[in-house]
Amino acid sequence: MKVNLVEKEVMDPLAESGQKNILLNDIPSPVHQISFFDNTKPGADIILNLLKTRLKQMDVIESKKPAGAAASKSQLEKAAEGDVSILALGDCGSCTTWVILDAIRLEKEGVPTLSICSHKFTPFARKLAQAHGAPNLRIVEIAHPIAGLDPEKVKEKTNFIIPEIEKILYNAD
Amino acid sequence: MKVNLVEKEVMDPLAESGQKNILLNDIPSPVHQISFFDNTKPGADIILNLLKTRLKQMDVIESKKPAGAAASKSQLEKAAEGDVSILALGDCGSCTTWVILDAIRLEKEGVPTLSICSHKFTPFARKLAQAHGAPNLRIVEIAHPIAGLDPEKVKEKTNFIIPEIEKILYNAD
Amino acid sequence: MSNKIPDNVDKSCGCLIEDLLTKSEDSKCTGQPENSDYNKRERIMVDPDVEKISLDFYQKKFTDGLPIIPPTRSRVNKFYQYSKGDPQEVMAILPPLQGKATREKIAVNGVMAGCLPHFMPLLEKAVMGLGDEKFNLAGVNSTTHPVAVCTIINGPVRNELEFNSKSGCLGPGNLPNATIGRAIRFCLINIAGAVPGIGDHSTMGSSSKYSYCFAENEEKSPWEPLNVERNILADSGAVTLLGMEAAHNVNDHRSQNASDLLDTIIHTAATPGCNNSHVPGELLVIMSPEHARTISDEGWEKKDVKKYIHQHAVVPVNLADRGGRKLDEIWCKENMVPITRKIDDVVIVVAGGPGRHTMLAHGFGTSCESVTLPLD
Amino acid sequence: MSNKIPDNVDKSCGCLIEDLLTKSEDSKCTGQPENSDYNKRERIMVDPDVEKISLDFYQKKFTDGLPIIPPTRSRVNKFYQYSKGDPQEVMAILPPLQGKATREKIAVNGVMAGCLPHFMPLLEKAVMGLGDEKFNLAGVNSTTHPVAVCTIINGPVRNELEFNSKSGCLGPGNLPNATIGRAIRFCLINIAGAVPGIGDHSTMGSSSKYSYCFAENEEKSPWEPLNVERNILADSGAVTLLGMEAAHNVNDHRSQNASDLLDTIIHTAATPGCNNSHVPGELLVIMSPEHARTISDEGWEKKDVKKYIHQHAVVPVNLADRGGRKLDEIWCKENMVPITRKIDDVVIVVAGGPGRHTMLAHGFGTSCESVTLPLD
Repeated sequence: MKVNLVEKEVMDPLAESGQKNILLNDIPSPVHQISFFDNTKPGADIILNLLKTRLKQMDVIESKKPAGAAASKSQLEKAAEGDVSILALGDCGSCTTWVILDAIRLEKEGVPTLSICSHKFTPFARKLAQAHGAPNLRIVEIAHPIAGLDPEKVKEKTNFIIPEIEKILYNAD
Repeated sequence: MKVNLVEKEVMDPLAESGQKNILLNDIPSPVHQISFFDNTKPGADIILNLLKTRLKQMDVIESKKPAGAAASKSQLEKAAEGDVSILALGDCGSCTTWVILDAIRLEKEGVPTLSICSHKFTPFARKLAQAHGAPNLRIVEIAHPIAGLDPEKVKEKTNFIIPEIEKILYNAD
Repeated sequence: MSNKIPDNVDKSCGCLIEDLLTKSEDSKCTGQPENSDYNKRERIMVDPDVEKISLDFYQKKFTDGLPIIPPTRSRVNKFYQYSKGDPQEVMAILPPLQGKATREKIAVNGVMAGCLPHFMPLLEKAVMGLGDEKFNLAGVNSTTHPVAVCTIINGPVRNELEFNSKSGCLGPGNLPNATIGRAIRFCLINIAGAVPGIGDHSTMGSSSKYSYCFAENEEKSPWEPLNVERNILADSGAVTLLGMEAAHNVNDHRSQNASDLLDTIIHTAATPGCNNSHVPGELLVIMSPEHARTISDEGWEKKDVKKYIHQHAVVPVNLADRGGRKLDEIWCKENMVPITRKIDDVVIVVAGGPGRHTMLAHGFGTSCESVTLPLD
Repeated sequence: MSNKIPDNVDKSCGCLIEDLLTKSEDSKCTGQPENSDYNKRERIMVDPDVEKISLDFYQKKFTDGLPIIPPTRSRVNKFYQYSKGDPQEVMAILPPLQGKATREKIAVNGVMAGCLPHFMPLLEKAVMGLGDEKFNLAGVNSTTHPVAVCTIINGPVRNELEFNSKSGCLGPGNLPNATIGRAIRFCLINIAGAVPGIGDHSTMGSSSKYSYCFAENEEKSPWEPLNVERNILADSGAVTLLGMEAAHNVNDHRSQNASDLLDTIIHTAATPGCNNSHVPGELLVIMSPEHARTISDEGWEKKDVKKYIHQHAVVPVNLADRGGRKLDEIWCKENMVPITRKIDDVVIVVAGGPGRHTMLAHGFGTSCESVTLPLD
């Protein structure tokens, strides 16, 4: 006698994304006022301070937000005062998440953003941005690690990425 | 067409015991010298001290052993100097284990023993003794808990079990 | 050892259906028969081979690496019997990947984890709790920190579903504890995207990410249980979700009064390495019935214990300010920082069997607030 | 919720073979057919229903509550192919219940846990290590303390078997880590008798009793790995068994030099509640590659780090002497007690992925010594 045992099908445990794409904002030309959104991770201030010395023709609005958690409404409002907001630093899991998610919140408020993440966490940052409907969110990669380093080493790594940031900010010229 | 699907048998994960029964030693009559084997658990000293005042006609050899681990060879030798050894206290998992296992080591050296365990751990103590080939090991139950109590309460609980201990020690009379 | 391992051992073959066929002449492995000759034979639908599905799902990164129950439609349908409403209804959107937690996806992950069908209402409620904004699941899932979701069950459901609140309740050996904790992890992986190394960046991870679910030992507690403290009627069950590290021990056999015992606890809790030291937040204190009794026998209420721990568990600022996020001065007083922000950050439950132990779990810090939801 | 739970839901029926039969007229569930009518029909041997076996074994207290792979003889036989010698040979006697750990019993428990057949040599070695007297498995298994068996893998076997030594290595997501850790727990339950609440008296237990196995990240370590430190050739793999609590975290993102970072570690390690405070013993320090690099960049060797931690992780005697066993004065110096007895009690391994974390696990104290065995 011939018998075929056929296995029942199994169902897929993976969820679909509940997110629709959002529109990103263009960087204005020229940028008059730039906002630096510092999440207090070690080295974020060093990166942003060095950047400040290089972007002399722009006014800088400095504000802080928590790493690993959402910015408060008032923190977000302050960061939204710039023509562009630069967020630093995503160099761990939860801080990368909330750099990206707060960047997306700013984009939704009409503020173009640029997020700085370390290269070990950038692939995740891009996947996250995509899942939240912003596959083209501007993310600049800096060499991991940043925390635990001597400030001079952080400056060295920052110097590598400044041309890319300048290109984005002056591209519209 | 009729088909019967028959499930394959499964194998048993439970191991057999690798232990053969051992012989327990009779309590001599009369007992001249008794050894108190204190595992330093809170209250063990209180129980044994009260017992000492009640067993006036016996010489007491006091010695200590670790809770939760085996007695050293020299500790065991000292405890073996008595005609009988009383071990206290098994009122937690690992200390009960090593009260029972050290009692069995003493029995193997020819020393009759009596182990004091709290009632929450006595069923385990008996199962353990059985697994180690000594289903009839003498175990006296004291009301759990002992640790964390005022000394007076420990004495009260000890007074409840002294008649049973006396009965065992004087039974041979 | 390398020469002992053929490349294809049990890992890529997918032919374990051969095991199913012992007397049949045909041991060809074809899950989806296509040739006509094959189709003339009698077909019998059988459950998928558990080894094959477990390995297949593992390789797709759907699991923890342990065996699963194959989520066939018939098994998933059994779960729906204990649920209300459309299987496609979205119960929560789970970050970071914004996955739609439909009833169907919750049930599929629940089946895989080994849950029984009647756990479904509790699973749904737990997943809804994870979606609460204050829980910050986006951060909890993605962080390099070893935080896991700790689930605490209160109320009559503890006994109805036979949860363990006694000896060994934080560990293995009880089906509801084990499978519900695991189902929540599967939902985090497959719905929220917390795949280890991909959407979950925990530097080392934690055993508590396998399963971390237990019930409060309300019968042996001298105090009101967690659900009552959180204004849920004692008659209702409740599920509480916390973002917590694995619990570690406070062995205290010798303290005979409340303040001595609490001193052992606070000095074990107040450490610079925990997240609470630089971003103060919740601290979970799981007290054994014997420890709780030592304290309550002196007349201490639960709120007194919480207040004492909040006030005394403090870390020197110079050691505390070493975490990722900068310590905010608002928390500091006289060069010390309390590891909790407020009295209610000290979350106390009584659990466990005999023994003089308390277990402590530090939280994720300021960035995660626990959520308690009533069960119907 | 109580009225939703029929008495017999999936818990006692044993009739889930009905699920297997969808088109057959006969859905009678009889594993051992006895009537003659039945025997005239065609019999096809199939794998046991995984739900039924998992529940049956759970109710017999053979499991952790999660699904298992049914240990059929054919599956167990596959494990023997990677072993040498008689299946009935006793590899170790495991206390407290003095169970005979034969190859057969190790393989059965390994199958159940979800291990692959070629894990067998490693499983055998691990079980042999558990039987080493200095490990004090009798105490480790039965204690009210939440100690679990932590298994660390070194050498080429890490990559041959595809262990995880990187992100999330202490947690779920990798089959060898997950199933080998679980198989060891099953051996403790079914061979040694460490059934939670019966032979395992852990007051609360611990998630680390589900599974607690990982590999050292030797590639990213600046120091010699654990096996080499313990005089096993780097070319040989090794398995190390330690009696440890669940690991908890030391978050340090800010220290830029070795002594600052080590200070965060020692002040997190030196707590009165751990067993090490009253019965000093081993302390497991799992350092992320980034933390290790910060320290080694200043020229610190592993032995320097161990020495520093041994010398500085101390607890005041008045807080330390609160455990079950009385603190022995021989350990104390100037009213302080070190939580380790000697430099080598500080066990350091490098593991994990990106991130600035170290994880600490306190041991069972003086009463358990780790065991390292070379793999063939």
